[in-house]
Amino acid sequence: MDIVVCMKQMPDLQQIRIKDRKPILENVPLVWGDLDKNAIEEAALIKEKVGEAKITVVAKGSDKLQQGILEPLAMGADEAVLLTDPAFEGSDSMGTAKVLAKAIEKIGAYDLVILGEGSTDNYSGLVGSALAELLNLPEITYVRELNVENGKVTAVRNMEESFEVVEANLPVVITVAQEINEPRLPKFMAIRKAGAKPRHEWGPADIGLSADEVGENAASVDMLSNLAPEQDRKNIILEGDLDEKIDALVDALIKEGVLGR
Amino acid sequence: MNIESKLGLDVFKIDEEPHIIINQEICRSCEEKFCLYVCPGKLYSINRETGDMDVECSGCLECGTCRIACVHGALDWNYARGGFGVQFRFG
Amino acid sequence: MSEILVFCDKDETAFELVSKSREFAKELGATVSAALLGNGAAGKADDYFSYGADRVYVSEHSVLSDFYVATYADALQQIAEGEDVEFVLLGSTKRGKELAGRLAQKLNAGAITDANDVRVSDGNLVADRYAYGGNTLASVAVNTPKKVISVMPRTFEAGLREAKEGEVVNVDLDLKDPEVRVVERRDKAGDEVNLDEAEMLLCVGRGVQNKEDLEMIEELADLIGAEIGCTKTPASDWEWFSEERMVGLSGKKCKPSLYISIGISGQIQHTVGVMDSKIIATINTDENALMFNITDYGIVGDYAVVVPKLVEKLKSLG
Amino acid sequence: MEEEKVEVVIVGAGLAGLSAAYVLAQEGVDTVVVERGDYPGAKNVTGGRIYMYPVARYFPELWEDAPLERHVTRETLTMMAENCSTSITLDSDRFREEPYHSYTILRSKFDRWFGDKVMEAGAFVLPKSRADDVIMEDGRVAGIRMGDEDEIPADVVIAADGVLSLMAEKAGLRQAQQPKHFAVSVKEVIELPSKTIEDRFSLGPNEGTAQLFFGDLTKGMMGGGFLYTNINSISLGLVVGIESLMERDPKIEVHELIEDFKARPEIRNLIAGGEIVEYSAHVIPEGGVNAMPRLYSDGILVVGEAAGFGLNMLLTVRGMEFAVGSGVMAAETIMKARESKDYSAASLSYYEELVKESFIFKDLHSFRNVLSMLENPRLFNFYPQAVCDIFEKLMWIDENPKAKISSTVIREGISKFLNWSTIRDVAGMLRI
Repeated sequence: MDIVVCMKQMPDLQQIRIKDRKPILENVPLVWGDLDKNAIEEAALIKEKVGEAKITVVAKGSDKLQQGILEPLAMGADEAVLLTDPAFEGSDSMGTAKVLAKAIEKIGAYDLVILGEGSTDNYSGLVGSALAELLNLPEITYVRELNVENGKVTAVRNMEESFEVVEANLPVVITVAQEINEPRLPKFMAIRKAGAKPRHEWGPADIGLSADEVGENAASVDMLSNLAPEQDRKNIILEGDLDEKIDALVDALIKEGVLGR
Repeated sequence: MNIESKLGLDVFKIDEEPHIIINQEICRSCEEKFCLYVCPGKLYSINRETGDMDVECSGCLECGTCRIACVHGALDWNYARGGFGVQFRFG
Repeated sequence: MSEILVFCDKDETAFELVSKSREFAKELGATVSAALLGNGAAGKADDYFSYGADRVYVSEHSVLSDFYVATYADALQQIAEGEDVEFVLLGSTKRGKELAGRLAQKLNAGAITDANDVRVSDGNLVADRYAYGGNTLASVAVNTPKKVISVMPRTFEAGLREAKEGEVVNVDLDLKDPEVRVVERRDKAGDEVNLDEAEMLLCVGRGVQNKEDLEMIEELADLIGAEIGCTKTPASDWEWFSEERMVGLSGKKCKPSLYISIGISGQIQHTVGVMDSKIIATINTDENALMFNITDYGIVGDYAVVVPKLVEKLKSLG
Repeated sequence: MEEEKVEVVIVGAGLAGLSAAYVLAQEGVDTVVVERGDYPGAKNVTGGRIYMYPVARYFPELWEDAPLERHVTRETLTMMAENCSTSITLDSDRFREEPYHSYTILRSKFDRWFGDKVMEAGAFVLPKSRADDVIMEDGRVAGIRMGDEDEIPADVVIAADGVLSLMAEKAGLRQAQQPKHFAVSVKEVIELPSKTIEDRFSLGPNEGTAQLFFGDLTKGMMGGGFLYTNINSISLGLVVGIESLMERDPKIEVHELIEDFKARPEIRNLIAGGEIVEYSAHVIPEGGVNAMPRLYSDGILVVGEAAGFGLNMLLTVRGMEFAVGSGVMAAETIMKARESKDYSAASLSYYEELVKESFIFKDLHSFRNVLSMLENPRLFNFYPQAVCDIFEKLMWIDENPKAKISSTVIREGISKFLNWSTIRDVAGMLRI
């Protein structure tokens, strides 16, 4: 079985500082989104279960990806395709889906395409569906349990009102929810050996696209502004011993007219 | 600026597992309780309900002052686990 | 004349969007339509008209009885392509978000999800959505001929209903059988709760570590007449609560007068659902919790100590 | 299985660990650096200045485009009395000549960059990983353990894990630390536009200032303050001996000292309008040669602050140069030991020889008595006050007739400085 996992490097959100309402992204370390790790973990679990499987990671990110990719490779991926060309930068979700689809078509063999239900940074949740459409595949999103057997998947989806149990034939695109698994922490020796696994760097030309068909140039969404929200919360941390804090809180809430009406 | 707000400027990756464990028995026998004022993050406090010493590991700057100052050896002290704890942006 | 097409799998959200679209339509010189798909669709037409739709597209095609994203995307594509539809407004429910990606791809459109606000600017719709995990609020606009925007439920209010006539277009859709089959639907441990309407809301997060502690939290909630909500972990992972009580991006959007967070770190996935609270109070041991950044009154302390004290105090006030 | 092992594992991606790794990697040695932070530098704190002359020779190619902050062209020492202070400033053309004498530095930025260079050189930096113990095999150190499930077996371990060095402790090379051998430093990084810094401190582009303070700011405790200008921030902090802090009566909370320090008019105006962007703390070894652990044992070497290599010379505070130097010396020792594949204590003792012949040990040894001198409380209250008083008398003009300068100085000087305790202090200073 051939499994493709799509991942994206993103800035470590906790490291983003705001200055004059603008986010400072310079020098912010890049990390994998939590859901991306759930995706690779799920692929690794499937491989362990079915035995014969090849996992290829398609990852988008900066030149730091050469380092970062060791983690998914150590978690169980067999091969990696790195989309690090600066031309890919600044793409919107639909553009990302296009690039991923082209890369996956070039990989050729794919029974399962797994990715997170959204990226932890922007959470647009568009890529999985758009990718499924581009690859002309069925999709199962928000998956919290996944079972692959005899060319068929059964999945439990976490929807608002219920858990939906669905089935489909391979190949299929799956987007996973965070509760599907607990990503493993790869051991050192696995990371070390991961360095020897095949890695390919593909630019736009390698996947049959021109530079102006990808990245910011091709973005279908314009960013007009991106500033820290102006918030007018009072940000009062109540001081004193516990009784004083409690008294102050209750007083404040009564004064605000939200308590004891 | 108070110490809580100052710590709020730093990046902390919170681990649910504490990395400093206090031996309350030894701690109770200590008269000086140096930890209460040597900690640059002011993370030690005496629990008013139980009388135990509490430490708020999530704001720990991992300097180790308390480990050195706790001459009675009440602290099972470690750095935060890999990938957790304070992450300095300037240093 | 351009057209704003509204669709949501939840009618109440669709009504909010239809109502608001009336305003957009006035500024853009557009008309407002809605797609009604699946069993019983035809019967809803008058409701949609009463909120301001000029036209509804109706299909009760048999394959639409279950919501499968590709089938619904196909249906909406056929509706949206056949007419002057420039804007497709979807509800940013889970189904709405997956639909947005698939439909946008079919329409060669750009897409925005989880919009918190939408307004008209230069003949286009500009949406606000949180970016960088909530660190920033981005204003974005789609630049393709057709535009797909999914809007968070309860971003807008459904306006007053007015008796109004409209055009019913029964569409004849060419749809395939879904490739993904629903085998079973398991109800979530459900209880009847309407968090979106709650005036007082108390939410618990992963900082509340013992299920037994819910007792004191319930006592507090009872005292102030609050509903109890939660973040993702207590619902999805620990299953302490039904997901009806989950607040945030994949849950409810609430606008209470008072919102009290207990043991909540303040990730955007949750806080997006409470940003519009009048007053936010927070109890958390971690003084660095992001939650304090959006708090009016905060207590740094262990909820297990703070909550009983607060209960005691409130009781003393009678 | 041979491949399940590395040659060298270094605990800690600070200056000592990265310097060792850089040299080893360039020589083709299979080297891994284990770092508990998210990236090299994530846990590293310094006051803020590195002296270039001792370190530039080690990897000259590297320093050229290192992300250092400003080269220091002005040195100021300020003695703070309760309500006044006296400063001595040295502004020398020598500081403006290349190669520059010292640079201010922010370690998170610098060490991350250095970590990348080490990776490029061929070593492997493993972040987000905490070394918890050494692997002991037949009485020798044979690698490290990380948590319960992971380990890195290695020919030799370099403990570069900082001032507390839990690794050296686990390997039995050091005893529990004594408060008197350590100081705690708290520091704020305060952002200001580059131009404001240059105007305020009267600096040219890229020029920086370093200012050390002692006296009233530590409320009679051993220690001092520091201020370094970075490109667009100021590193401001103070250091106090942990023992003095413990012994002080009435008690004082260390984080409050910096608030009082910042409230002084001498500081307040320098940082006005700045935005605090980080608060950090760090323990500094001050025990010198008297508190050094054993530097090596079978299969392990100890470098940098882990080895107690830090020096407070009152006018200058050093540590980073020792870290770089000792890291390189450890690497050289390993290169030599590698020829015969002998990583026994006997073979690794070469490291101690290198250290003893180097500036590290010589400086630590020459200044071995500083600590006892610094324990003298008069240094932090009496002298700063006395100097300020004299200056104030000299400068003060009022309706009364002004005494002649010489008579003021002599009279004040005799009354303040000529007594047994001050003579003892001077005798002590001469021993340094």
